[in-house]
Amino acid sequence: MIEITPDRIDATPIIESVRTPLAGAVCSFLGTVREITGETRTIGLEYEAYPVMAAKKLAELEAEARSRWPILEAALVHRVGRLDPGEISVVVAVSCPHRQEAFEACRWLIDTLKEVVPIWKKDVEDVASFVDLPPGT
Amino acid sequence: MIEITPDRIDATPIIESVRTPLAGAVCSFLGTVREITGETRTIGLEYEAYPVMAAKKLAELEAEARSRWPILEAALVHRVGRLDPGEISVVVAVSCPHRQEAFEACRWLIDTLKEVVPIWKKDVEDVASFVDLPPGT
Amino acid sequence: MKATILLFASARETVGAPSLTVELDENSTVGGLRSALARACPALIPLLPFLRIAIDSEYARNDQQIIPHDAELAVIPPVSGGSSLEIPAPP
Amino acid sequence: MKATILLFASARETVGAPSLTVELDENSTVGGLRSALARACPALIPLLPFLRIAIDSEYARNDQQIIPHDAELAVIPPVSGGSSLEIPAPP
Repeated sequence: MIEITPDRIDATPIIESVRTPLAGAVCSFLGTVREITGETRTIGLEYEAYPVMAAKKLAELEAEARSRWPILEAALVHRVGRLDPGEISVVVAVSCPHRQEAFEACRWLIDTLKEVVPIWKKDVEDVASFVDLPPGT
Repeated sequence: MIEITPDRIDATPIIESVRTPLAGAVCSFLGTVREITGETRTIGLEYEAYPVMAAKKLAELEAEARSRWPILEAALVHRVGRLDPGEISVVVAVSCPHRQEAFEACRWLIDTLKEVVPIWKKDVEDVASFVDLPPGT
Repeated sequence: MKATILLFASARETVGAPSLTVELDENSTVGGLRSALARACPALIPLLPFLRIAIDSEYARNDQQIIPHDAELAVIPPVSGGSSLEIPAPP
Repeated sequence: MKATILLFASARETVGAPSLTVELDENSTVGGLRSALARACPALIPLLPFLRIAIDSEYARNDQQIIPHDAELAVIPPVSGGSSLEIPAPP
């Protein structure tokens, strides 16, 4: 399953989609929007994709991972658009016969995804202080 | 969340339980009963635990992992009893600020769990050929 | 020939538009495209060392590669490896 | 003193019971417990090199450790690292 979607991601069906009785191991990674990073509070992130190329690169990543590890099923789903803190931006799920392979493949997929798939993120600016001025100011 | 349970495991609430807006990364591992291993078909696995010690070791593992990585939430759930092919025997889920930490902690937890937690598994023997003899034989 | 280059993220914000049309020589290389981008929008110049060029959804492998006719061209800023759109300081 | 040792997995199957009661000297060590297990059930002897002893849910650290009174003792066969209950062949 490869998908770039503006809709809220539910991890459950994605992880379920890679389960199979041939696998002994399912490794999954969820990237989520961190609300606090050091001293900074994030009010949201805006993800932008080059959709055609991003879908092509995700498919290439899956093919490359399948050539390196005995992957039974794989899923790569990335959200785009405006995300609130705590929401899921990306899910990678992989099933393999054994756990070492599943961890390595999942880790390689998310690491490589973050390097080569043309999807960018940006903090949503806090404009509340401008918008919420009391009437008359 | 630490649990040793005879009930069917649903991964969704376990993974959800480790999500927090303070985390940017959730890594999870599901161990499932493989139906086919090489030439062998498994009809089921029987998991046996030394429950008191297993619960104590799982709690120690969580504490040790928290001392090594900046874990926000962790869950370790292991099933016992008779499992059918495809069913989940174990779930480890970890949330951390960043993905490298989440992968390392999750991997260490499942690897160490498999070494030190007193839970054993055993193939269920295929006795159908004895039980299902036609009447009169 | 005229070529339209798609712009994303920091490159789009710097130019202030989702694409840029430039004049390219026949048999222009990726290097020629980079020069054309710099001429068309000098504000891109400091970003150029960090921008990759994609030809038909494939990263251009080097500056010698010739741009095919009718290819979809795009400027690819550093992707979101973990931090946001910031362009790293030159080494 | 009399001591009851919980048995699990391959140890339980070998003995044919979930526990075994043996006679131990006062101040017996883990090594003494292993000898007592061997005497009580000779079928355990080939497994002994692969069995760990737990005292109150903690792996006994070495053969010098003295068994406390009223401790919960257990025999821990190799746990399910990935294969099943098989005892590995001696090295």
